[in-house]
Amino acid sequence: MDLLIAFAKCLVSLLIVLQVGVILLWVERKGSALIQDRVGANRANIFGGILPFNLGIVNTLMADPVKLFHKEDIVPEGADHFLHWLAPFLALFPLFLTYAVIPFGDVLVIGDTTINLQAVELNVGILFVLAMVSLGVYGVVLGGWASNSRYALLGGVRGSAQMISYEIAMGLALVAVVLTYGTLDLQAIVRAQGDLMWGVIPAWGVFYQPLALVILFIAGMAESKRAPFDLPEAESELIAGFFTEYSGSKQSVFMMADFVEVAIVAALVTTLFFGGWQVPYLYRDGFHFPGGFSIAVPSLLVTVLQVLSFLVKLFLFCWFQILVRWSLPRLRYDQLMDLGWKRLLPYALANLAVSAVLILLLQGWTVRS
Amino acid sequence: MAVPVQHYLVLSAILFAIGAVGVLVRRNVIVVFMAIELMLNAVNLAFVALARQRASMDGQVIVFFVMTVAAAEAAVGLAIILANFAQRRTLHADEISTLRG
Amino acid sequence: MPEATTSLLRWIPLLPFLGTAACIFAAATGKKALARATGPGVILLAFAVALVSVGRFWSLPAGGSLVDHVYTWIRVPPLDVAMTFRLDALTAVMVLVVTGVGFLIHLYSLGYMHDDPDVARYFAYLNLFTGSMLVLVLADALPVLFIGWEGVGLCSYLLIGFWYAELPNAIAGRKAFVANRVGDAAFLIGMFLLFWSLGSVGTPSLSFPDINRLAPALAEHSPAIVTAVCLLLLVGATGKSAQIPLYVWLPDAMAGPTPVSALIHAATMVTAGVYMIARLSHLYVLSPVALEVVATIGALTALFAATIAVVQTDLKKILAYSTISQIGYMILGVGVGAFSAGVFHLMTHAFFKALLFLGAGSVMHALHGELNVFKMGGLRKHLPITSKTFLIATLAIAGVPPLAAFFSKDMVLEAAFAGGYRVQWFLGLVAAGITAFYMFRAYFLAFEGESRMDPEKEAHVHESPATMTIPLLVLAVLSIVGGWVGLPHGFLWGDRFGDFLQPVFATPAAAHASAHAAESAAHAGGHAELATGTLLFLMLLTTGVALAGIFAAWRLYGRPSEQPSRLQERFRPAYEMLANKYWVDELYDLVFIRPYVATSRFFWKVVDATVIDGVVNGVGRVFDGSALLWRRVQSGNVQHYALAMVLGAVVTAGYYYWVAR
Amino acid sequence: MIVFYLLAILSVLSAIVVVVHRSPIYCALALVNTLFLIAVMFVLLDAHMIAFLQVIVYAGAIMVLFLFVIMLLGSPDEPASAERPGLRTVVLAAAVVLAVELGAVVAAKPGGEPMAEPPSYGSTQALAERLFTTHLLSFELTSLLLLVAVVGAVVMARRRA
Repeated sequence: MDLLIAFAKCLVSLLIVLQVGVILLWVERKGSALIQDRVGANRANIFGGILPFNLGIVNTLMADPVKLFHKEDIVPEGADHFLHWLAPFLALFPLFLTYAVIPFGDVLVIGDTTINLQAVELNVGILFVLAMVSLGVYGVVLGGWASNSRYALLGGVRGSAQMISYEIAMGLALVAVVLTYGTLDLQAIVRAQGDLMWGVIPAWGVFYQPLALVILFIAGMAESKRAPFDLPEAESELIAGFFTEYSGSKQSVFMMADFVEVAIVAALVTTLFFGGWQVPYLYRDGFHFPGGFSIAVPSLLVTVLQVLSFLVKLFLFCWFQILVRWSLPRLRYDQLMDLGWKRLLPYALANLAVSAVLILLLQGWTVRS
Repeated sequence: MAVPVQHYLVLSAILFAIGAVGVLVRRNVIVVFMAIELMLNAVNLAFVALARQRASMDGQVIVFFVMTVAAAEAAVGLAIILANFAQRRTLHADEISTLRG
Repeated sequence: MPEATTSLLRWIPLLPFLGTAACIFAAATGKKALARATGPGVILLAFAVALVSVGRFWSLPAGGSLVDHVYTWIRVPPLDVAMTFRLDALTAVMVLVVTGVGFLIHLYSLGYMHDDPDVARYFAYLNLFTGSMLVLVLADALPVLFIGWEGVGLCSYLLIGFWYAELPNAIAGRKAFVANRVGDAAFLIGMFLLFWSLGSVGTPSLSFPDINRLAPALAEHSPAIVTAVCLLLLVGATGKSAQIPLYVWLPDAMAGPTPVSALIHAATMVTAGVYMIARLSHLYVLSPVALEVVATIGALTALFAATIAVVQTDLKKILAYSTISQIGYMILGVGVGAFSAGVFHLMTHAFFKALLFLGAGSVMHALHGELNVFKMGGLRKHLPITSKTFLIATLAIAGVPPLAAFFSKDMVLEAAFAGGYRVQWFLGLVAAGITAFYMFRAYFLAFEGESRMDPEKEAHVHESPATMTIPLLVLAVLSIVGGWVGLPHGFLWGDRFGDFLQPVFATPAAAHASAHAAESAAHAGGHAELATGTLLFLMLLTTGVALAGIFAAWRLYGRPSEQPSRLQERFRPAYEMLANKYWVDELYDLVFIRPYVATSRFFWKVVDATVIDGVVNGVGRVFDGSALLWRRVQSGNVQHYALAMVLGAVVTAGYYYWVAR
Repeated sequence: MIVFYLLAILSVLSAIVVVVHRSPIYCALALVNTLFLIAVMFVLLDAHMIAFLQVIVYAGAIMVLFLFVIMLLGSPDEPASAERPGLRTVVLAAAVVLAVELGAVVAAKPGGEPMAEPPSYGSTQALAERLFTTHLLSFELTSLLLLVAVVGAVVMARRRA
């Protein structure tokens, strides 16, 4: 039974991330079209335009993957076949694993069984996230190297330097958050955000650690190698960077990894700074607004509301990233390094120091046990 | 049933010896460097295993320090390798036999 | 003994040291004004602190002392040396003399060294000297005293060779240093011997209270060692205080600037030996032999140096020999067990001898460095203040009542007489007459009579500036009244000075070590036992001798006369002997220096060049040869080294596996 | 139990690949693999924090740096070197002896069941408490070491320009 539940949770987790990834593909197309004032993906409309609304999403969800998986898998001459094959999966799998520790809801109570809505309950969740994110770089590096192509190699080199650089700022921002909540467990962090500050404001990370949010968001976008940090791909310079020499299903895996990464950044931001699955003023037995006004809500509905809340926030931040990607121009390489090492890193350090001092002042010098 | 600590230690010794062979026979300094990292990790494994055996955190603390030192060593070592490569265009350990730059 | 702790005392030596630092800074940056301000300024401050300290000491009960423990210097059990300063009566006198006279001389130096380009360096040395001297007198342990002892020796060397650009000055400095080193070596051996031997009667210690406490037991245990220690320390004292046989450096030391001669080679440093013996009085009284030797050396030196001074023509040389002679009196004083008399003479001597040197400096200043008394004459007209103060000092040193030296010198001689040291007393008495003679000879030649100066120099003769004359006047007053604190017993207010110092010293009567000590105790036990009539007779005798000397000088040099040259012709051999200072320098050259140089040459040419160089080169050759073999190991290939390491690990692990298990 | 032996065999094989594979890239990947397996063993030994640090620091940072350098220098495959067969034999013999000795020595000493561990054993907090109390000085010195390493690396890298 337990095994079954665990399997189910993993499946749900995986489904969320896969679906989010695929939906983002469509959102990105239509969204970029919206931003650039064009129509975007508008062919293969199902039912030939009979319906009053566009079903392009279905097209994208179904047709695009199918098309990609049918294309020829080309391996360049002189490339390392094994690594060329391995790289996309090295890029994608750690990201999937990351998702396992992100809580997408509180507990689901069915009869006597209480199910924690988190695929893997890990008391060092944040470390796990960091570990997996840091493994993601291998896909880029190997993809770049195995292709036996100058463009790909350059993309790989750029990617590895960029990801290592921004990992540090990201890690430091995360440490500040960990300090604030005193735990590495993501579910515990989300639960802690159910409290209220001064009885009114939800105790979300965004209010405790605004600077960490900014740093994490920027570093996260850099980790996902999207504009304005898309130097490893940089189509105007490197064709497609580290996956220039990929085609067909392998390329689709890389693209999948791209969108999953977006989703993960959004999930992290949501979880750490925007209360994860928390709905303001909603508790296990219903809403309790400040001022004494309450609405009773059934437990199951509460869980559904929470999961929905998580998904909504997730999409919000995914959309925000797409917005950024299509709005900002690409950085120069020196600007990229400057931003990472000379801006984000010092700010993250200062933020950490200030947080530590404030926490000590507010909580006293006793060790939390 | 727990794995006896001796088995961990034997594994550690084997990995250490493999790393030592790598250090001695490989010509590429980067690979030599990696073999050194392998040796460090073999020792780390022994530390953690013994720490578990004695229920003491100190072994893990030492591993923490070893990792830090390894990181510092990698940074400096790779910088040296880069500088050396720029100077001599070689990565072969047996061709790098003078201290003069 | 009541002790009061304070942290005031450390500032007395510290201030001059800070001044040194400031002056070195000034010397390095060329800020002469800074040196001129801080150099004398810190000494004045030190003097003020010394006054405050002595004032506080005054309020303690008799026999008390102020103690300032600064830090523990050496702790290697059983050796435990604390950097502690102690101010008792003896130290109080010395501190006031050193800082007071020292300040006057610093002040004087402002005028004297006004045009010297290296004035900052000068004040740095002078401050360093003052600080070292203060460490010497404030020290509460022999090793700490030795710091000051070495420090003043170093400064003396630096200041004698201050104008090092001229070879004779540098050589004079070196001579002073080497002569001092001989004494210092003996001093060190004495100190070690004392420490080692004290271990046999208790916990060995080198602090003065412990030495005083343990000394009787040591004398009981092994009197020969006490004598040996005292004699070794005496050798040290003869080096520092310019006594026979190590006096030779002092006349040459006149190569330094004249204020330096006044401060170091007359008023303070050269009296360190006297101070040291007085400080260790509790040890010295236990060894009658050593006291006998001390008294004899003092008396001999007093006479010996006085006779040489008679024929000197260089004003500063005359003063130098007179210093040696006067220190001889002090040594005689402490040697006969009259420690307070010796210290009393030390103090008065500091006043009038400083005055004499400063007067000589003033003359030099006026005459652009001329020192030959036969090229002076009639200076009284040109230098009224200098000549008057010089006359006062001359009267004082001659022992004319009621000036300072009359009382102090008299007290020394009385003590010698009363203590049964009749031979030494007689030598001292003769020396007193000769002293009066040669001092007035110098005075008459320089200040009275017709001018024998170069005409062009005479035109420029002028009295010195106020910074130089004020110290002269102050010292002149002190030379007159300075002796009044120690009148003979039963005379007006009596020997206040001696009473003041009494708790510090041991008296020979207090010792019961040997028959001789008991005998001398029976003889004297202090001057109090001399009948008033004897006392009066002795006073009249010394005064008469002094007046006779003055009269002789006036007859020969007080007016134009051919007599001096006639006498010179008549006693040609004697004159030659004196003029050549008994050929002592030549003797030392023959006995010590030449063999030493020859030995050194032997070691250089033969031992060093062949044996030592041979070994060194041989070792080099051996390694050179073996390196041909071993350098194959140094392939430069890192992996070979790593292989060696791994093989070493294999062997080590194997050892633990098969052998050590 | 089975998990450990599986991991052990895999890690030994992977370590052998590190040492014998001719392509530096494969060596590096095999090493990453070994490190990862060892990290899993750390988890088995209740050293969670250390395990994740192993992945983050070693696999995520140090080895990426290695790959970076390998790619930057375009390190070619090493030729199968037949130049020093003698050396190779000596080394292999020495290594085998060393492994046997070390294994024998270290395995001979301790024994018995592992001691009971406190519930917090291996947690971040337990590690942090040791680190910031008993080993505080070493910890601070580590920061100094890293600073020196950073400066040293920058200087070395700059000199080329």
